[in-house]
Amino acid sequence: MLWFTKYPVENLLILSSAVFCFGIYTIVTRKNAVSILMGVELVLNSVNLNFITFSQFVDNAGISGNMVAIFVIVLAAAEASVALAIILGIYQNFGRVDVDKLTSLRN
Amino acid sequence: MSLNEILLNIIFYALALTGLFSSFMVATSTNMVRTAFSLLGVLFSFAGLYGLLRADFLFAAQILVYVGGILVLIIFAIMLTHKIANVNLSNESTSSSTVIAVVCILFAVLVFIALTLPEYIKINQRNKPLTEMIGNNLLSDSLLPFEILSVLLLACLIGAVYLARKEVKE
Amino acid sequence: MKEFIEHLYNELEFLEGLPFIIPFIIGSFILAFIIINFIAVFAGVCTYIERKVAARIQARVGPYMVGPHGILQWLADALKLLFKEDTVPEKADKLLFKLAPFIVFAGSFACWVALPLAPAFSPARLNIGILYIIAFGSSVILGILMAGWASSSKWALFGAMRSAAQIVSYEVPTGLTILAMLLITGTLDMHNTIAQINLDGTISGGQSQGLPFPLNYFSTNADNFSAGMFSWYIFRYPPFTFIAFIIIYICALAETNRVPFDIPEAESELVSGYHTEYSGMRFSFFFLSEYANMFVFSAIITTLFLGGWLPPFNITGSLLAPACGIILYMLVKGKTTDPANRFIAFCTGAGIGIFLGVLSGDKNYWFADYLGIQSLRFIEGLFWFFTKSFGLVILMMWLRWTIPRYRVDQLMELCWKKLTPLAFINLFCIGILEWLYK
Amino acid sequence: MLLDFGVLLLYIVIACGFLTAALVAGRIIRPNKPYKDKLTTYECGEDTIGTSFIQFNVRFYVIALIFLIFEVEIVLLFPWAVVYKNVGLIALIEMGVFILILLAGFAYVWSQKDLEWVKSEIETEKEHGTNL
Repeated sequence: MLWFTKYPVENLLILSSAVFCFGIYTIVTRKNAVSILMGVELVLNSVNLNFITFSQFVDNAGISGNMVAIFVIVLAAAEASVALAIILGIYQNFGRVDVDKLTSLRN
Repeated sequence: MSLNEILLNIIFYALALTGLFSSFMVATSTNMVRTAFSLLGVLFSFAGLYGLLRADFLFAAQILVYVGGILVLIIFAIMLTHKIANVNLSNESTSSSTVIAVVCILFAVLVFIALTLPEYIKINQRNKPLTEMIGNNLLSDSLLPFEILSVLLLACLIGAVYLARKEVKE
Repeated sequence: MKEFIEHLYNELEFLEGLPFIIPFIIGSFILAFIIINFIAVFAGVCTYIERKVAARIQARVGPYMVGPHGILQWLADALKLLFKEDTVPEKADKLLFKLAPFIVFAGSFACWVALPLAPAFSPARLNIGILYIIAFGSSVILGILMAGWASSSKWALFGAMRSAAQIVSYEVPTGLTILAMLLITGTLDMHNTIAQINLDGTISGGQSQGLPFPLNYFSTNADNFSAGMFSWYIFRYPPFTFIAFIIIYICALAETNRVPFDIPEAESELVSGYHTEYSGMRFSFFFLSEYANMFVFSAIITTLFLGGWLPPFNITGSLLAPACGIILYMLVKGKTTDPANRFIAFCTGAGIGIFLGVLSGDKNYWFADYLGIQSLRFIEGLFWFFTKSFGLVILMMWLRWTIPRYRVDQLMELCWKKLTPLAFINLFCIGILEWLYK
Repeated sequence: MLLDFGVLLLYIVIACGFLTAALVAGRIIRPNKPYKDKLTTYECGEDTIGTSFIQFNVRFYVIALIFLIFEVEIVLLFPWAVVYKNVGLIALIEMGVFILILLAGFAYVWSQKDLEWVKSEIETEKEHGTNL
């Protein structure tokens, strides 16, 4: 059995890689731009979990991973605010937010 | 195994299953708003895991910024870009067996890496509360990234507000 | 809580073989059960008091039929809600509609975990106490948005969006003000915030501080002086901490959607906001969490500003205050029939009593110390904590009938153009003062 | 510390349990006679009109956006506030720089009138160049 208290790092890494894969799947398959952004949030969260896990079990001071995780959270906030503003702009101009239909910049 | 360990295991697996199920719903739900509220489940379960890993400041920051901020922003954006009074907001996805296969391979590789990691050290014992250590670190080692963050946030604020406002006037 | 159970665990012999975790879980469970029932009763009694206060202000009688002076009205209301049919609109998203009360109620109930209820006693001591409370307080927004959207009613959706925008906006000045107070307290742990105040006006742990600038005039010799309520954080840097108190109180009103900030459920335009479609028990839980939130905010303000569980005046004062009050009340009673005048007379008498207590130089603040029974401090602290918090809640009810409702643009202007800049200035000033007087 | 987080979890579970118990108790004793008219959306007795579209104002988004940036800033300032007493002047200066940079953004937003909920009609006309 893969008990958490016996193999904490492995358990957490498997969990975070599963969430990472769900995030990638969301990004690849969704048509809606807001949904894609949610996929990105999933990926960022799984990465954060990895950082904190390693910070807890590998780093002696137990702080660097936490610092990186904080910066990731701040960057996620920044990224989400700008991305959603762009999506809103697209919606105002084209009336839709499906990424596969927005091909007017292609040529 | 002692009682404490059993409880820890139960809590971890409960949180992990919540997170997995919610992220599965984020990936596959056909209803836009339900997708967003599934993301809420992921965020809460991850916050719980941070708590389990003794990262208390991250626990609070996750809930405060992600749940109270980013998710609210996402829901507002959904409300602004959809015909919201319609309950069944569709959230289409194009899934093919190729995509699923590639993602499964990716997962297999990641699990393989996770299981073949070298033996790791025990849980480290911090001698100070985490928040205090982070505060000291922000004022010494990571001072430069910290100040750069403020410039980034400034750029974000101005840029995003400009983008959002431009559309109002047209 | 942990210390308390540890103490019991060591004292009681029949617990010997048991692992510590079992009594701990049982104890926490009992406490949680007590608190949850307290919230239910508190919300009920609050509705009764609110109606009575409203009636008094509008020169009516208020609820009068159920029980003497209508005192059982809230029980009747609760029973009525239990017997009401629980409708779920046909067009609603059933799952989210049923899930929303859980999120709102669990979010507001979880805030109670970190409240310091009495000396050396709070349900759990989190290192990040205050940050944790504002984090969980903000998760209520999600529940409101969920309720508003799932109802698929225009009123509910409008109310939810407005409510979310309002709560979100007022979180900025709240956060900045709490930051300013953190500069003074220097700890996120709600319990330590109070525990480090000494009644002679110093803060223990870290550097020992004397009283700040205007008050240090009195405390040239700290041994002879006992600050009492002047040791609370609200009196630390006088003009600025007062301003901080006012800002955070206004924000508390706005974040709990109380009048004058009840735009989300402005009944004249939005029926009743995000819970328009809810009925019966589900509605009552929204109601319950609203009152629980009022109390949580009052408790935060009490902890950060009003000294939490600390008694405000010494024993001479606390004996003289009611005595002088009653004497003055008796003197006035024959000459006036207006209850307001009698109340003013009582308050004046109490004030005189407190003043005499301060003059007496008595340095005993706890009856527990005076009587030599240390465990009595628990009950005394509990009493003071709940009295102060409840006083702030009553003030919220009073304001409801005094101030007219704000328009939505006035609301946003007040938050972003007045409170936020003021909170920033306040943060800077307290920062500088804290550096100067450290 | 884990114990305290455990208490938090316990409280959340108990809140949900209490709500479920109350709902179940209600289910047993309350009447349940739904019919079509009762289950319609509440719209002051009228039939529901226009379910398709309610366009919310972008201002909701702008407010949430400004909030998010400030919220992030506040979260970053919490660790600073905790160590402020031990570090002193340097902390004050560094944080002054941090806050002032963000205040520039606040000033920009203010000057562009994004903080105003309802722009007066005259101003809107000016921006659109219409002259009614």
